[in-house]
Amino acid sequence: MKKHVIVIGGGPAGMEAAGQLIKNGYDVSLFEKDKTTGGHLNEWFKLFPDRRAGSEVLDYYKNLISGKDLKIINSTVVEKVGQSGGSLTVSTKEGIEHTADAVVIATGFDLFKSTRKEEYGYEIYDNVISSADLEAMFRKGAVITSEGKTPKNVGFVHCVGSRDEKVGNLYCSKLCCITAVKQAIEIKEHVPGTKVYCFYMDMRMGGAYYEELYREAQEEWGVNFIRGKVSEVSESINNRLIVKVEDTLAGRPLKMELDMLVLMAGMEMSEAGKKLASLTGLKTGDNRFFSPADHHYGSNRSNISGIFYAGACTMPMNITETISHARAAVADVIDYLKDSKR
Amino acid sequence: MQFDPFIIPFNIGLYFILIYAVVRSVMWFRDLSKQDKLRLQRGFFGRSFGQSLKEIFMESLLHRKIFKTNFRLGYMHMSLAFGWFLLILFGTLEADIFGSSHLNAPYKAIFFKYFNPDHGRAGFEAVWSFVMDFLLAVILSGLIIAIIKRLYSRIVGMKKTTKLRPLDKVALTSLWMIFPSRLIAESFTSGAYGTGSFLTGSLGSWLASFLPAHEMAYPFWWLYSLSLGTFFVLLPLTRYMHIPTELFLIFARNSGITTGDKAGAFTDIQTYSCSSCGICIDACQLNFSTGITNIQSAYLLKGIRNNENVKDIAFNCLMCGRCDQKCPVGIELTPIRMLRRRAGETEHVEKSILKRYFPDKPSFNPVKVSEKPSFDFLPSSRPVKADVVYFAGCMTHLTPSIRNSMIKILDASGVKYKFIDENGGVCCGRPLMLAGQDKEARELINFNSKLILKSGAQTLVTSCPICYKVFRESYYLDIEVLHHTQFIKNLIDEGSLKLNFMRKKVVYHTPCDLGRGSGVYDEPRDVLRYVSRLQKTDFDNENSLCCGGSLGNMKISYKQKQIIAADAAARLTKDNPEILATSCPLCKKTLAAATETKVADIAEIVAEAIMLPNLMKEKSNPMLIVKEPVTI
Amino acid sequence: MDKFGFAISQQRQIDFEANRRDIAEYISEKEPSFRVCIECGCCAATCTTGNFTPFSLRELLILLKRGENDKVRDNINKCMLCGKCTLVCPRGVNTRNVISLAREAFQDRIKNAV
Amino acid sequence: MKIEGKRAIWSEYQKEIADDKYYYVRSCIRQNFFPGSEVAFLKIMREELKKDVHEHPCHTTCSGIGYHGDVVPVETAMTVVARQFALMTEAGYTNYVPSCITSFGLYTEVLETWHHFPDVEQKVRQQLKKATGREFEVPKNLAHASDIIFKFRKEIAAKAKYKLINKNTGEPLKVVDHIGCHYAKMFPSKGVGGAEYPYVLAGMVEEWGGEVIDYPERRHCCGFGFRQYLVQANRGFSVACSKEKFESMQPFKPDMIITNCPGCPMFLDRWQYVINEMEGKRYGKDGEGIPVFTYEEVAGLILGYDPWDLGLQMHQTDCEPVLEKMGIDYNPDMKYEINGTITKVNSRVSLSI
Repeated sequence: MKKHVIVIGGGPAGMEAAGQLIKNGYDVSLFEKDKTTGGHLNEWFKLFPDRRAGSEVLDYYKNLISGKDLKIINSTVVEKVGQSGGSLTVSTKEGIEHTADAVVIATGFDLFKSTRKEEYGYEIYDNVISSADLEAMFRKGAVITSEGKTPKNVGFVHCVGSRDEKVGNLYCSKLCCITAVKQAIEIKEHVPGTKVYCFYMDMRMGGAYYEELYREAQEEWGVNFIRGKVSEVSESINNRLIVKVEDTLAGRPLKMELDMLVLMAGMEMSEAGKKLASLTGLKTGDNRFFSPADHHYGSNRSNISGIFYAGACTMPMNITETISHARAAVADVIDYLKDSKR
Repeated sequence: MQFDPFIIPFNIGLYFILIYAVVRSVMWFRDLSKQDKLRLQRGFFGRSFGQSLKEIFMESLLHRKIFKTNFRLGYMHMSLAFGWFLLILFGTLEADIFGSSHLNAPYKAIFFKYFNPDHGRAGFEAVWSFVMDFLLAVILSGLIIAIIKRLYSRIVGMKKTTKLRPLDKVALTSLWMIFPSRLIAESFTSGAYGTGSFLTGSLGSWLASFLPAHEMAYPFWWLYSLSLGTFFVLLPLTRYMHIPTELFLIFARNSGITTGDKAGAFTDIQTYSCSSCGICIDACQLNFSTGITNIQSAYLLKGIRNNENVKDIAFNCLMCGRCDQKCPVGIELTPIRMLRRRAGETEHVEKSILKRYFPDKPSFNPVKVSEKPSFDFLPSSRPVKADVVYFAGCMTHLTPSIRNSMIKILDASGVKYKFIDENGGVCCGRPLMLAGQDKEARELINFNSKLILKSGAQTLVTSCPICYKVFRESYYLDIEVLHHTQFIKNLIDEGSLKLNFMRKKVVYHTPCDLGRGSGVYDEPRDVLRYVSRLQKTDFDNENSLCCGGSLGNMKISYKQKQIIAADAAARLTKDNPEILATSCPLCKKTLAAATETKVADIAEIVAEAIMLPNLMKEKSNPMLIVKEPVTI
Repeated sequence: MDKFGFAISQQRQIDFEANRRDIAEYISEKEPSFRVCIECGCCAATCTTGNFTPFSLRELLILLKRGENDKVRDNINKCMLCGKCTLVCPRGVNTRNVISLAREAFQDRIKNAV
Repeated sequence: MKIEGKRAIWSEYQKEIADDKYYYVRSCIRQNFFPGSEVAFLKIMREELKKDVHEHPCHTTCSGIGYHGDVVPVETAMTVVARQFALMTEAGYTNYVPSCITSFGLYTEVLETWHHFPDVEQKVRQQLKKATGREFEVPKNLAHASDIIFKFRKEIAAKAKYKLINKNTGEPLKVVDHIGCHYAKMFPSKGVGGAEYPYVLAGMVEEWGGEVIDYPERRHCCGFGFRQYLVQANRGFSVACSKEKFESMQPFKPDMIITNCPGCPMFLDRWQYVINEMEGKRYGKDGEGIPVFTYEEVAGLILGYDPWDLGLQMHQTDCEPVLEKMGIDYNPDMKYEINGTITKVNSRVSLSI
């Protein structure tokens, strides 16, 4: 009889893990809390650093699982994974239990709620938006202010909810810098005359072709980068946003008026993941993400045997890393199911 | 008396251009400085007169130098210039020998056939006609090449920097019309009378076979005269002004007049002497390495003549001096460009016709940002005493191995020296001069001069050709200035530096400012020959390449510099030497980044070759060294 | 002004809106490499002038971009144009041309003012 | 601007405020700058709201001004604070209500410190015992006096004779609310509405008919800043702070400023005069100043108290424009009445500040 693996979460990590497990001949069920699979990828218009359409990666997943016998259970929240005998029991919020030989947790991340950085006035000032809101604008094909006008000056605040003790996140979300660079270029593509300013603490361009994209943004698109984190945002009498920042490299405070301010929200452990962790007894780190058994050679294993992690539920990851991580999780699952004597 | 109204346009043109040439020459002469006037007078009536005549014959007529670089181009220029010259000469003789009288007015020679249609039927006359036809054929062949060249450059899409103005078009058309109209006019006349040699005779009898030759000839004689007249009148407005100007230039240059660092009549003469032959474009690395084809000297001079704003052209140049070497007219292109840089932005003014015949002296007012001194923050220098002072230069500080090698060499040779910019010195001033900022450069020159003079040194050694050039040309130092290659050469000759022979295959890249810029070609090669197996390259001495790193070019991007460097390095290392040697820190840094071959300064090679006994007394050993006080 | 024994302090803040940034735009258009500066400070570290006086090309370029032109105009002439900065710049900024263009722009503005 | 966004944040910063039996401590400087305000507070609490408010004659400075002025060390400050608590304990009260924002900030800081470092509290207890023989309980509830008025803003509105509404146009008065820095910037959770969008004064203004202005420099300090104004050479910086605020609020054409701190009304009021003297600039409509009030004065005005009883004649920037707009019935001739005689005072006398 085929062994049964349950994958929790239908984002890129979960889809990848499920697809690869099916390929390897397992009976796989995928639980997704939303109505459809795809996770955050559904919301992203284009991906960095090559600005390919996010839908291309979604198409890849469609192909990966099409025609395969993958059971996808949508709109279902998994709350707990219990151990009974040699197998695992996955309980949904509705209290239905499913048995599995192994479980892959791919609950991903939640975008930092920008309202928590009160000083930026997200959901208070009309033209303070989040990076996700901007992606929605790109998808619609219209970058406009709340007054329906074309923005002439747009700012990006890096590290919103990352590297910030005040919101309890000491870690770097790793992807916001490159996302800001990508979005800055896209703004220039959508509204060519716009001036774009990125307020950064550090430009963390660690991935392949990230630095090149950063340079392209400067050289070809004329995006301005100002080192300093925005301290406060307010609204002028003309409904323009006034940002205050220190230009740390000029050593002077700087005041600027903008038509639109984009907050580069960081990544946090998902709420669903947090609940799953506490009810299941899975270890989490100081950063609240799932804590893998070993950061170097056990990044897919949990503290409970038979439960594995895939993707951004363990740390902020880009799509490439997520896919690699999910495949590595599958390797661990195969290894585990081969060794178990059942 | 042989006369016909059609000769009037020719006569007007001829006498106009002759008078104009005289007037313009007088004006140029008047604008020369006192010394230059004296030089020219001595030169004109002195020994250099013969030299000038020879040069006029060799260059202005035969175009020997163009022949050397480009045979086809040389033939084109020679056929037009020398061919026309001979045609006039033989025509005059023809009129003199076979005409009705002797010492004829010029038009009788030019229109000889019209007035003597029966001439040339047989015997000596026929031979003479053959010669005349032959010369005409030569000129026409040159003309065909010129037309093909012009059309071809359009076909391959070479951009012209300026559009032809209406008068230029008229002048060019009239020039192109001269010889074809003469051919047809002579042919019709020959056809009507059954005379003419292989060209005009054959063409004439063929034309006469179906056209009324006698009636057709007359309008073409008019056309011939009109073309000549128009061309002569418009000549001062076009680049063909180079024909008379070049004669003046040759006399002036042979009298010892140079461009120097001030604009004046001589610069003006040189500007008008350019024939836009394009050899400078072929020589330019910006052209053949990076495909930049609108900034070369021909365009600069053209822009100056047309009173355009040439600032961007002036600053987009490596200042390597390759074009100076190749210019067949011998125009001092790089010094003229330097003068232009100092002038900064100039506004384009469309001049009136009169002003174009008699242009104002070009103004070269230097750019001033402020009246305040720029470098008053420099500390007052403290004197150090030494026989020899070593000035590494800014660039050498970025290539510490050259600096260390020099210290090793100086220590090994036992010379009593002081390293005056050991802790970072003040720039020599040449980069500012290259940027056209002479006044500011002068402040730095004064600062460094004081420092050097206070040392009481007899010899100044520098590792940087950029510094070397400016030390020699613009510092008023009454001491020996040596580039380190010259200094090392002296040490070897004196026997104070004992070197091992290294069996390495080396090629040498001559830095622009050391070679073409300062004329130092032999010493570096001698040193290299002494320590290694020096190989030849296609780019030795005057033909050396620029490394691409030049401080002279303010405009090209880093990528373009890299391309030039890679191209130069590839050409130099074609025969796979073990070391690509040079004698400039900037060349070394630029070339090293552009090739897999090891790049080394001569100082580094020499330092490595120092024999052990010399090293025993090495004082740079940190254990033995006695710290000297900071010198600056 | 110091009626009460003190004067009202002046703003230190860069007022981006109020500043004229046309000089930076002029330079950026003529020398696009001006835009790719990442303010690493390599130029200032190697600077021949910086060896003698507090002169930082990095700082001046930032001030230009922010439209704080006065300090740039007062200091830009201290550059000796020796080119060391151009050689060490990791981003290939044509620093010498940037400086020359800045001087030129100030020159033009002075001319226009007269 | 989306007000729902602000309301969402306000709802997150709720604070417990006791509803009776207050131990009220006065502010050192308010008693001098705006003596009518504290009197008005007591009157409103006792007479209008019928609350038990106790004042202790032995209350001294909390030493916050010295602490923030870098002349009193923290342990000394804590011991002085402990003594105030001892007086409260002895009087049988547990709800501590300081009139001063800096006191409120200091008390909050001290209580937080003791909460996290109990050994420090023990040490302070010993020191107090040794020095004065007193013992104390920490307050059960610590609320600033403006929190109390905020709590009863609806009750006050119910009794109001006037509203913050321009009688002539029927439009709400535009009010700038300025919160003292020490109210919530140090401990956002201890202030009504938090530090970014404080609601304590905005709530009163809304309830009493006015309209709150959100202007860019609302977060900026008034310029009091202890170190700044205490040293004459630094006062230019102090004025510059106020000036920055005025420049920023001016385009919104505010009718008045409401404050809850001792220093803020003082400096926002007096520096308007100084700026006018030094630079000839005024920020209100028609070349007038922008009147500055304490929240007690505003509460007193809407309850119909006589402006001169509230001490509005002590303001350097004239308050009359606001009185006129609100349609308050007052006698301008009585402005400088002292003990029944009217004294002419030239309000433009150049003071040595």
